[in-house]
Amino acid sequence: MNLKKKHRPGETFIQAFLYFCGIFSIFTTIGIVFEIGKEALLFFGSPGVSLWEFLTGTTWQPQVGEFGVLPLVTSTFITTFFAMLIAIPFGLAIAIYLSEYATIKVKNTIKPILEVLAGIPTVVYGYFALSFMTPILRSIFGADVVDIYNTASAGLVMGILILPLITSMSEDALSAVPRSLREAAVGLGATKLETAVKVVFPAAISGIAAAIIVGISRVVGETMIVALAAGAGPKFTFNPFEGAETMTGHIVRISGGDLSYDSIDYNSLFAIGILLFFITLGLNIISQRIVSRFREVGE
Amino acid sequence: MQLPFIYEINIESTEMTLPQNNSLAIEATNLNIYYGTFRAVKDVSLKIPQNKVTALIGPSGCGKSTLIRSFNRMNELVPGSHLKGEILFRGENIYAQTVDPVEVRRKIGMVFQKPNPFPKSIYENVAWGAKLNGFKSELGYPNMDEWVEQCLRKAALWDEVKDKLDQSGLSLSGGQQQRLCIARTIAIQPEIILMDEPASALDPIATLKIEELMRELVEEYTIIVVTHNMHQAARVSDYTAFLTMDEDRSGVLVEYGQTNQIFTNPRDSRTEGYITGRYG
Amino acid sequence: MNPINTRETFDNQLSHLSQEVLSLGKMAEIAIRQSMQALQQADRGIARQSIRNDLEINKKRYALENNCVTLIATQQPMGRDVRFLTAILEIITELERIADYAKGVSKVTIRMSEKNSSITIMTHLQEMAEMGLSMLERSLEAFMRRDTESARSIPLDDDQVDHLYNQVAMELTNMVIKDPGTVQTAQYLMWAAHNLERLADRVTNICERVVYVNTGEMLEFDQMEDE
Amino acid sequence: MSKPKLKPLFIDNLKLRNANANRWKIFFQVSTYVGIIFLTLLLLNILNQTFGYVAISSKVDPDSLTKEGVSLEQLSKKELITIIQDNVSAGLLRQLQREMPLEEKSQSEVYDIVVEKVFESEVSATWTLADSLMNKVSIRAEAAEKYPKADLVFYSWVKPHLLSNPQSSNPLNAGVRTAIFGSLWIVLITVIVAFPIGVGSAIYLEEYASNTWFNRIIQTNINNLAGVPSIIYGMLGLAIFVRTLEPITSGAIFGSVDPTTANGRTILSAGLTLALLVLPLIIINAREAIKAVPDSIRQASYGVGATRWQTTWSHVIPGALRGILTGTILAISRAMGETAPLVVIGASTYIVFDPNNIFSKFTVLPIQIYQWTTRPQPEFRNLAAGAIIVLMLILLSMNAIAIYIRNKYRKY
Repeated sequence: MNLKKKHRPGETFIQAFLYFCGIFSIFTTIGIVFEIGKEALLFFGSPGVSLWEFLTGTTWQPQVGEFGVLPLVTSTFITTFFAMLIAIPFGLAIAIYLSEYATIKVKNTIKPILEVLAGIPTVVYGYFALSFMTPILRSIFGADVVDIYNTASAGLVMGILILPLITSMSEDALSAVPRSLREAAVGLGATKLETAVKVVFPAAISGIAAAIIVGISRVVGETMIVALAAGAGPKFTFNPFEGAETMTGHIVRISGGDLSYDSIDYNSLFAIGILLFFITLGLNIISQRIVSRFREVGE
Repeated sequence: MQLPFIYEINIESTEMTLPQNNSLAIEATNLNIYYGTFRAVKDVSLKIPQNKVTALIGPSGCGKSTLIRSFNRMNELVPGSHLKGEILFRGENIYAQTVDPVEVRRKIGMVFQKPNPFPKSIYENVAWGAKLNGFKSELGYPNMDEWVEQCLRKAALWDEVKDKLDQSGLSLSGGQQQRLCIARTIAIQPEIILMDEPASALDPIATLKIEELMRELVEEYTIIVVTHNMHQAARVSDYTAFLTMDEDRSGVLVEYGQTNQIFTNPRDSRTEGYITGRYG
Repeated sequence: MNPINTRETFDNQLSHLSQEVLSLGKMAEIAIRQSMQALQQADRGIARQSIRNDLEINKKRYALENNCVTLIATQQPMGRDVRFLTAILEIITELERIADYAKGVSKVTIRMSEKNSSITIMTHLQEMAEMGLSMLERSLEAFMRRDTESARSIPLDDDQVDHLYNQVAMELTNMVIKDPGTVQTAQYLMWAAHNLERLADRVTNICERVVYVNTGEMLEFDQMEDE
Repeated sequence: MSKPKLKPLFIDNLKLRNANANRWKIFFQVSTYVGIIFLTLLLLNILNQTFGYVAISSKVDPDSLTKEGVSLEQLSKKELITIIQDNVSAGLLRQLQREMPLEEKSQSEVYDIVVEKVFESEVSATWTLADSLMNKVSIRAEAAEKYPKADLVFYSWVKPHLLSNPQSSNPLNAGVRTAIFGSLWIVLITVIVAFPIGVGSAIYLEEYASNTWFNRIIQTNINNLAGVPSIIYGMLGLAIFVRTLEPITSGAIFGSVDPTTANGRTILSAGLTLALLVLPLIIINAREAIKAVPDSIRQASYGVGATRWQTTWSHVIPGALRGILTGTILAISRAMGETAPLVVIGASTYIVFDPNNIFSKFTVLPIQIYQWTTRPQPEFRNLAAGAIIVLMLILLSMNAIAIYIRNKYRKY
């Protein structure tokens, strides 16, 4: 009998191909960091541009050489704030309702509805913000107070956009809390609310925190809703009823037009892009850390 | 010279005596418990005495867990379960419309199969339920610290944890966790403690510790314990109820009596078959 | 650091049981003393009392046996505990038989008093009784103290009892040779002596059990002596 | 025990606690319904914009051209062509004939030309569905007053024309045909590129990779890529495919340059960009599916002497196929709905010709919606709502296919 190793060229070839597929995603990351970073570096290397001015300047007017990213950041912050204003209370309440109160039948009805909500393209949400949310805000607060394009409307609709995400991640975290813990609380004479809020919720807190952070990251990177509803033109304002451009909104508006390569405008987009990339990457890494620590405790 | 009979014969009598009506903790009458259309427990009537350990034994799926969970309305948490019949606690049917299940569970505490301490500190684990249920420290009553200590002592855990009350309850060993769960239960001052296979997840030594603890607690509380381990029932209980499945897989009560009688001289051939390991 | 003796309840039950065994032993001991007193004083009243007391001893023995069975059935004794409980089943049987010998002696007293036989030789008989009782007391003490050494040494005294028994037999033979009319008395006394000799044998059995409980060895002292 | 045993004091607080519990339960429940209401509102809003009264004014009154009460739609192609020849200038007619002889066009295309060139119909005003249903009378009055010449018709913006017509500056004629073809071309490229690489990567990670630091980095990296905003992928596509690889993506080195464009803003660039975007999703879904194949099956296969690849090919992939396909379809529907990255890499917004190869310029459905929504004229917003319905129907049917596959294939 021959137990010697056989040569299997087919196997080796396939293995090599699979290995290439495996590391392909690394190329994507390198591509993002290298290509976008390269353009961003060109931007920072341009005369009259400094990193400090970029991070602290309150005017973004490429025509006159003012490259302060703060107006874009503040409006991103305002939209995120409004999104969370909707998504956190409603998302968590729905998650608690689904995991603690709802019967299986109700749960099996609502979850697909949320999935449908999650599958709708964001451009549709943008349309919704512009044609529904903004008129409502204007009729509530007055048309002279609320601009046609405003960050509040975009933010609120982004809240609806990430509602399914936060709900389903939080619901997963809540459902992962062992039944025995609920029984322990109920067995001690806790009401359903006390069990849900004082025992189950704290036990799932890291999963919920991760859900919220992922939600924030998603909102920060969301483009079409702000592009349609938040307004054009960077504006350093904290008034949510004024129009102001977010980082993503600016990128998509400028790059959608005719833009000549190797201009400072073109490069400046990449500076915003790399900032956006690092913000969302940081948020995602934090949320993954939280989740992996949660798993360790859970086991 | 007279024969001085200084030594009394105080060996327990083997006569079968069932609990008397004036010292009952719980009385179940014609209990039927259903999960949807499936009848898990069929026509069980049981009188459980105060300050005794009563064990429910029987093969898997005989409805003993369902039965014990019905004693503090925990079975209601299972969707689709409902119950016919009565369970009297202090003369009141706990399934009456006017009764609040939360109040029932506060009076009839429960310890579960797997130790399930809250992911909180040892101290918080004991204090949480008491705080929830309106524990108040006034002059002449213990304050929370004293009460936690008292409960941990009763659960024979104090000496092991007194220096680390602020550590997580999950840092304890399995047996210690289960005793912490017992301390947590007695902290709300229940009258009855239900134990659903309290030692099945523990090693033999930890198991024996829990059993020993049950013998001590029974002086103050009534204990009802479900166990698939009939030796445990034999060791620990005063009364034993043997349940089995009838032909449509519903749980029925076969025999109920004093433990030594059940284990040395069962009246029913099914009980005999089960305890001698010749079942089915 | 073991805050709970995990089998405290069982241990309490076991020590209670051994106390009861001791008390049964005391009852047997008293029965022997009573019957010897009756024999010595030819007191039929005491003898009858002693016979009635035997019923109590039997009752207690059955209660203890039942207790042992319950503990075996419910407590799953292992190792030393199971040896202890099965040994107790043996020991209480031996003690009950010892009490039966007391009954035998008491019956002798009653028969003799019916015949109005006078008793002439009591010294060695009394010595036998004392010897046997001493062995019984020491064996029970060895049982309570789990004293293997003394349990091994006590059966050696059986030789002395046997020796006294032979002496009594010789004396009774001489008595009958001197006065053939005493043959019935001699028969009775021989019976009493036989009972006392058997008592010592029973004590030997108890000692075997004590050794068994402590060491797990099953030995037969009698046969060792015979070799 | 050193301390004396004291009995604790419990205050009966149950009523309060129960009241609290009920209040919050209602809050949780109401929140859930609010979530559902959001979805309903979103759909209703779109329907509200898609249907409703429209005031259409025409330079030539359509009634003057119809004979004996036969409506224009019922006329044959020949009759319609006659109308065109009678009513448009000779220059315009020549131009129309140059594109494609009128005789070769279909009846509906000819009809459109009649509407556009002969009547020069325009939308004067639109009303929402809700308005149209509830305030019929006042709308009639308003239309009669403000647009006395216009016809008030109840109009559906979703209509066969919307699917069959290309882009047009007249909302009455504008359609999404080019956009749908653009979406299909792009998705085709996305699948061809992302599916093998994604599944291969998943197989590598689940079946081949050992737990080394490098493989852990790959895994973390994939999870992070899934969270990168889509617009970043757009910028990556812009920098790499559109600019750096322009000779390839524009088709220049293949000699197949589209005369209307000489840059890399082509279907190929868009497809590759979206492939990068959905790759992490495909990998993650495929990994889950592969993970769900029980280990016992692999062991059984190894046990009869199969190699690793034989095991993977004959047992693991068939077992995971269900999940892999479902995940891929969901990833495709994500790609079909993406807008931002394609705007960034420079999708053309006004294209009237169907794309015919991978080096064509392109537009896609979501971009069409985006563009129409940003138009100042309100009627384009109604058109966008109609396009949204088309897009949502496409995505819903893809989801239905995914569900069908999920149910059809056997499961381990």
